[in-house]
Amino acid sequence: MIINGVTIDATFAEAFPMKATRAIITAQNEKWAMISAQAMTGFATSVIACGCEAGIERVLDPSETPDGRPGVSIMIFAMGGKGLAKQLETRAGQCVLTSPTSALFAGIEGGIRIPLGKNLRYFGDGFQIAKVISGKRYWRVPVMDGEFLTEATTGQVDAVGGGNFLVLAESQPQALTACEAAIEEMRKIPNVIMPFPGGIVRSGSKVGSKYASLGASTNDAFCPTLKGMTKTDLSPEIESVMEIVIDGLSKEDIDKAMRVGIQAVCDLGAANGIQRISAGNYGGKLGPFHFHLQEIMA
Amino acid sequence: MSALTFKLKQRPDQRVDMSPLVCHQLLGMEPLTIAAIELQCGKRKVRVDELFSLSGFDTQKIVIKNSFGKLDYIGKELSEGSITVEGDAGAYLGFGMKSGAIKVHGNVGLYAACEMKNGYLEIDGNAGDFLGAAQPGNKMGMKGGTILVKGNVGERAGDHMRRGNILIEGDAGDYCGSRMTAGTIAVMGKTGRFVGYAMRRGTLLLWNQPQLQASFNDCGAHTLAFLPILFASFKKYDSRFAETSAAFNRVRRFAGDMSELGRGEVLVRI
Amino acid sequence: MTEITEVPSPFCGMGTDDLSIQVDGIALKVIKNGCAVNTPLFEQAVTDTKARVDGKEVDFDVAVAKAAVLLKATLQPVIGGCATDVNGMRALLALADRIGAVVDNMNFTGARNNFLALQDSGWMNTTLAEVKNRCDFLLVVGADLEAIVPRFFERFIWPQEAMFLEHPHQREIIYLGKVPSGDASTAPDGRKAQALECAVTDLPDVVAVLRALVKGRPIRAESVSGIAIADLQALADKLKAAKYGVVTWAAGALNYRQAELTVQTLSEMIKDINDQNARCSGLPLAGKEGDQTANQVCGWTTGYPARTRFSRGYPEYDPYLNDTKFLLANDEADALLWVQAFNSRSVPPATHLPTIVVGRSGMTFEKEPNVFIPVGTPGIDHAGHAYRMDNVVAIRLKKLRDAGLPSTAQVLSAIEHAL
Amino acid sequence: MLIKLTGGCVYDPASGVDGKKQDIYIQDGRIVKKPAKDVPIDKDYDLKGKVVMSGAIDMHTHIGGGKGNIARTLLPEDHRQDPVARTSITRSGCGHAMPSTFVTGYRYAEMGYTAGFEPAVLPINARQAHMEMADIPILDKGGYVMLGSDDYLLRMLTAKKDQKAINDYVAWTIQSAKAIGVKVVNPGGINAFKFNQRKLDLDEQNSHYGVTPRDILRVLATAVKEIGVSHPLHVHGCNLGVPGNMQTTLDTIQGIGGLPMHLTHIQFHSYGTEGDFKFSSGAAQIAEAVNKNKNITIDVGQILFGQTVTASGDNMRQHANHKHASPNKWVTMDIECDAGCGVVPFKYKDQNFVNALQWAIGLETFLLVDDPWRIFLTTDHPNGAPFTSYPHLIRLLMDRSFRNDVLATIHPEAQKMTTLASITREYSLNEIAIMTRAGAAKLIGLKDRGGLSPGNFADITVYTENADRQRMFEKPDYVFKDGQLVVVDGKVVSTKWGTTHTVQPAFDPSVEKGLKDYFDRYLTMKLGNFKISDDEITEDGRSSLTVHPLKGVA
Repeated sequence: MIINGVTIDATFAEAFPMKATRAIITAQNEKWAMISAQAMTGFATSVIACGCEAGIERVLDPSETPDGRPGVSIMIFAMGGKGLAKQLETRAGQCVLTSPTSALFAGIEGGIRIPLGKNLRYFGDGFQIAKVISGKRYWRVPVMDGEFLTEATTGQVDAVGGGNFLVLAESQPQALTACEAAIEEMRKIPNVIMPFPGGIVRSGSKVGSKYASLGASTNDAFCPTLKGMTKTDLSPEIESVMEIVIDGLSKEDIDKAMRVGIQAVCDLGAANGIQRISAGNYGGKLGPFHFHLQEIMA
Repeated sequence: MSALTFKLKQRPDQRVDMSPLVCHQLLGMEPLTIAAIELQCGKRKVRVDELFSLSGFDTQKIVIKNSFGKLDYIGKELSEGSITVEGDAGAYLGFGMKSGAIKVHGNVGLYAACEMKNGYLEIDGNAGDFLGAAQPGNKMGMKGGTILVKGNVGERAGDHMRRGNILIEGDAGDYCGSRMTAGTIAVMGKTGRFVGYAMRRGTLLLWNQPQLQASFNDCGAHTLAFLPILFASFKKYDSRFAETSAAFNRVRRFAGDMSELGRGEVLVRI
Repeated sequence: MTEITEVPSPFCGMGTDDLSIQVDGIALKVIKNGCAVNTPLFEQAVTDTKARVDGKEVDFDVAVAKAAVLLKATLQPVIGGCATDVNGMRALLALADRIGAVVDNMNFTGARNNFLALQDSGWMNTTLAEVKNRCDFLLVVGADLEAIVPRFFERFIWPQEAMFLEHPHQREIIYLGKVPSGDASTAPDGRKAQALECAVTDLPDVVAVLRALVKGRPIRAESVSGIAIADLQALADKLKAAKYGVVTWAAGALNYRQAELTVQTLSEMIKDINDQNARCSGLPLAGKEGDQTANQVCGWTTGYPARTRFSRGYPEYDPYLNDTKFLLANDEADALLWVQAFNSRSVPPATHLPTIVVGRSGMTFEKEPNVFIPVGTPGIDHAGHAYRMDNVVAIRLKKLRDAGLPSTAQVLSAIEHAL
Repeated sequence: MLIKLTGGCVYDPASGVDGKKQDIYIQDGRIVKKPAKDVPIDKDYDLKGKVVMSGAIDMHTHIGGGKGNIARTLLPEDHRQDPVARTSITRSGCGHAMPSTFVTGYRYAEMGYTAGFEPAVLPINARQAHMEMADIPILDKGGYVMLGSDDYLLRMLTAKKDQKAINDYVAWTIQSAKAIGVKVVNPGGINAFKFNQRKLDLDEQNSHYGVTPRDILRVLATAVKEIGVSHPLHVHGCNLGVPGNMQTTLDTIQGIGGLPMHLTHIQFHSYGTEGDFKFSSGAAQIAEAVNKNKNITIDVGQILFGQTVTASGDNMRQHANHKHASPNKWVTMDIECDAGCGVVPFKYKDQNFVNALQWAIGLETFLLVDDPWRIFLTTDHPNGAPFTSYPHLIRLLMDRSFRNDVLATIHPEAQKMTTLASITREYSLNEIAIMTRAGAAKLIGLKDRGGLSPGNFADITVYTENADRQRMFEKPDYVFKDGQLVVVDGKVVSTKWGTTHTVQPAFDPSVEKGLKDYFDRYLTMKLGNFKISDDEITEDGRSSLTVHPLKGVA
């Protein structure tokens, strides 16, 4: 398949079941909601070393937030519920409870309820106050700038992690420009996050390494400088490859995000140095979710 | 199906225990069976049809017409359906109600919503003492649900309250929120003396500055983030509490009762 | 003429039993250890011994039969007063059970202040002999004690000897709320009781602050109801420093609404002190004229104190709806039986309902009841039992004379049998 | 009227009859010998297939006195759960944890009980105890008067008065209070609490008097024996409920030096400190000591799961226990330089480790003590459970598989800490009859009660044999009290008043000299008004006095 001169590989991205949750951070203004959200979702690019994958889903209008203030919706993904709950609690405690004027709310109704502020309340040293409003329990924790308001729990749901596509371009600036365009469009899609810095990752990996202690290492087949040294997957004109990884609440959400992302890349087309779109997989053996690029773009 | 309607024929002198006439007890009952139910009235047991004329069939929608202040225990342990009271209700209205809705067009007596667990109770008129309280000897009053009173309430509203909301559009008598353990009582009108007496936890949300006792300490003026959420939850009621202009988030906070746990709060609108 | 010694009094509530009484026919004269409360009630003359129906003297059986008729066809009879001895209460409760009556002690609205506090959180209490021998610090809350129990101080606070106080006359007394009306609380060495005065109706506020201070919680105010916080702090410190502190109040003297919460705050404060490794006890003084007796007997017979109805065939306690005054004002009652064997001035509340009075000889009525059966007074006209105001000790009342008056129990049992 | 009970299977351990088919004749309230052939039988009950025992006797049940009425007043919510309506023959009231007096009588009778003994009669509160008990229909009653924390006795000990003086005081107190035995509760501890001592071990001195519990136990046990009271000193020991109190109990047994002593509600005094929770069963050691020391009798004070209220004279321990109050309300009192009381509602939960193990400890005790004549079936009503749970308790004792089924449902850690599952013993009907009838009558010294031989009062219970012992014992076919049929099919059909059982040990009248002086100086009542007169018990026709013989006294 070729779109606007860009070859869509007949391959697929392979993704895994994950557990996900969403939280809403509000603050006096968008700036402080965003600062808190960024901190909470920082250092959360890959479950391999961060314990979770997290990202900002979108900015929320005051009319969309529980307390009528500007807010940011964040999502966290992890391989299991236990790890997810731990990450959520640790990050909320360190990055939201601490952040001026912030408040923290559930982003998912239903699901399995996992602690959001339920245990953070103990920071209140007995001065904390519970409030049940419309069936939801909130905790009011006294802090130095006033009160930290947090919902007691949020929902945990089954989700999908590891959707991805690769952008193969003739130059590094062209690859980056294309990926940026993709991310801009993908951020408009609900229920997904792109957990890497700025949503773009340049260090795609393969399973295994020559070093026994490492489980993954650089994806040499897509490293342009190794074209002559390894079993490369790159044609000679490709000088730079970047990847966008997507975690979403469902396969359909990731489908949508991939489609708008790839489309944005293709809109730049061959004229802007974009050669190919490919994807990472493990031969279909490891993950039950397969995103066939050509089907998505059909 | 039309609402099952009990129209009081004449007012007995003695109080009537209405607890058998509640939706879940009448479910599936034929009108003739209902008519033959005996109600305790003073020493007597009186057949329903001796006191009331009956019409309608829908046992999940009960209307009591010509009601007056000696009909006690209306809606006792109501667990589904709705009851509308046209007129006044006696003591222990909605005693231990678990779900559903009760609406009273008139005034209600002592201990309305006593030990209420959930559901919605709306009173157009005034409520007597011990609204949402616990029976003598019991330690736990209202545990959930919402009470809306458009008129005034008597003394000790929310005594031993544990959870839920009591919304009062009018005034509250003395000792409003006494011995509260948690929950919220909001009073748009005036409050009497000894607000929150011996309260352990819980919130009294007041539109007007009360005469506070010395065992409550001023914690200053604050903007509290939970208030907009609380007010948003009132939007669904047919009440002045639902009006956008009613909402505020700026309050002066008083903590007490220091004689007790001291973790309760009186929030006064500023 | 005979003299009877060691006579216990059913009137003062204190169980004073050192009176000497001279009996001359049916005339009594207190010749030793009388007081303003007891003496007139012992010495009151017997003025009528005949029962009356509609104001006309009739035979006892006629009056009983008439009473039975009035009670039988009722929809909600009320038995009020309930001022009698143990046997009187036994008969009263048997009758009430039979006719489905509401039973209400006339002073229950005051006593309720204690009962509701007890039923909610309990208390740590003591009794008069412990006060006499152990109490080194007495706090009197909201009561002018000597007006209620004239000989309280003489008998329990300033005796010559106390088992565990080397110098009983050095006990310290503080009044909170009320100021003593006389000198009974003044120590033999002339030391006056300290008084922290406020309006009695302000006591809820004051005792709440006192409890907060006992618990070491912050109080920001500088005074409460005219009492300096510093004075209350000193009081809190004294309560905690006492070897055997006693806090006393009289439920009936806290005559404002919801005073149970004041009693509860005091009682919880006493528990707080005991949890801080000090000893302190409450001494909740309740009523007289059989109030405690009514509540005790009703307690073991029904499980509830004496504001309980039997209309459904089993006892149901309701401290508000079973109030005689409420039942009369609300037209819920349709007959009133008033039982008052101690005090001829304690007449039934005004009512248009059929009224039967089983009362102490000498009662005069603004409106003659349908039936009046004069009865003897327990402890004068017949033996019996009555409870002291500290609620633990039952005293054995003596028969001092024979004026031909039946006991309350005899009358009420006769009515029950006539039904 | 001559009544014949024909063909029932009789269990009468007092006469050594263990399940023998036997006819019983009743006349004028008593059991009589088989009459001559020509005497007409007025009423004949065919009891084929039925089990016949004498009326059961609860030798330790809190049915009278101030603490009971405090418990009642404290718990309106409990009464509301169990209202009891009047009938044409019975009075209304309330049931469950601390039933009203009338209901107490009915419910005991409906389980086949015909007597109950109040074990904690404060001398100053004895009048109330008798008045309450006088309002308990059907049952006979009696009381053990409480001594040991009264200042008068402690003053005597400090003043080194001789045993004779103490004997006179004890005998005088028994007579003044119209009692049939003497109890001591936390010996000296109630008194020590008034001096702000929060615990008192067996050999710990009262801070004011310098007297130890061991001293008090010894002089009182000696007094009870020497004045000839049948019932040995009834002891509620030190450290009730305290983990490790097993050792205190063993020391108490040793320390009494062979004198007769009854250790009451021993379950609450049989705790070790082993295991993760530092709480373990001492039942085996206690049972071994009881088996070895023939001077010792015990009752168990079994706990059973559910809501109840604990009412005790031991205000020192009750104050310490108040943090377990459920619901959270409680009362303690210091009383008249005489004693005290503490009332704490309790909810025993099978999923609470301590409660579950307490349950197992009680049952272990029942099953490990060999001699049924020296152990008695009690729940220490209402402290361990209301008396209405006796049929359930009997089933636990008689039915191992049922017992093990219940055991399997309790807190798992408690299951690990008890040997109950391995104990195979099942009580026989004869042993139940000993524990609840013959043994109790023998212990208390009741003549003419607790047995079915001619001459005895006709207190008789008839059950239908049923493998489900709970059902069998909760609903007797017939109960006769003093020959009157009072219960049919587990329901009261007629009522009467029982008698008050007492003893009247002799004392030197000069004992009143010191007492009068003490009363006048320190107490709030005159000595003359303190003593309960016979007519106080009998005057209104509700009760009568039955005086039982003294031991070793003609």
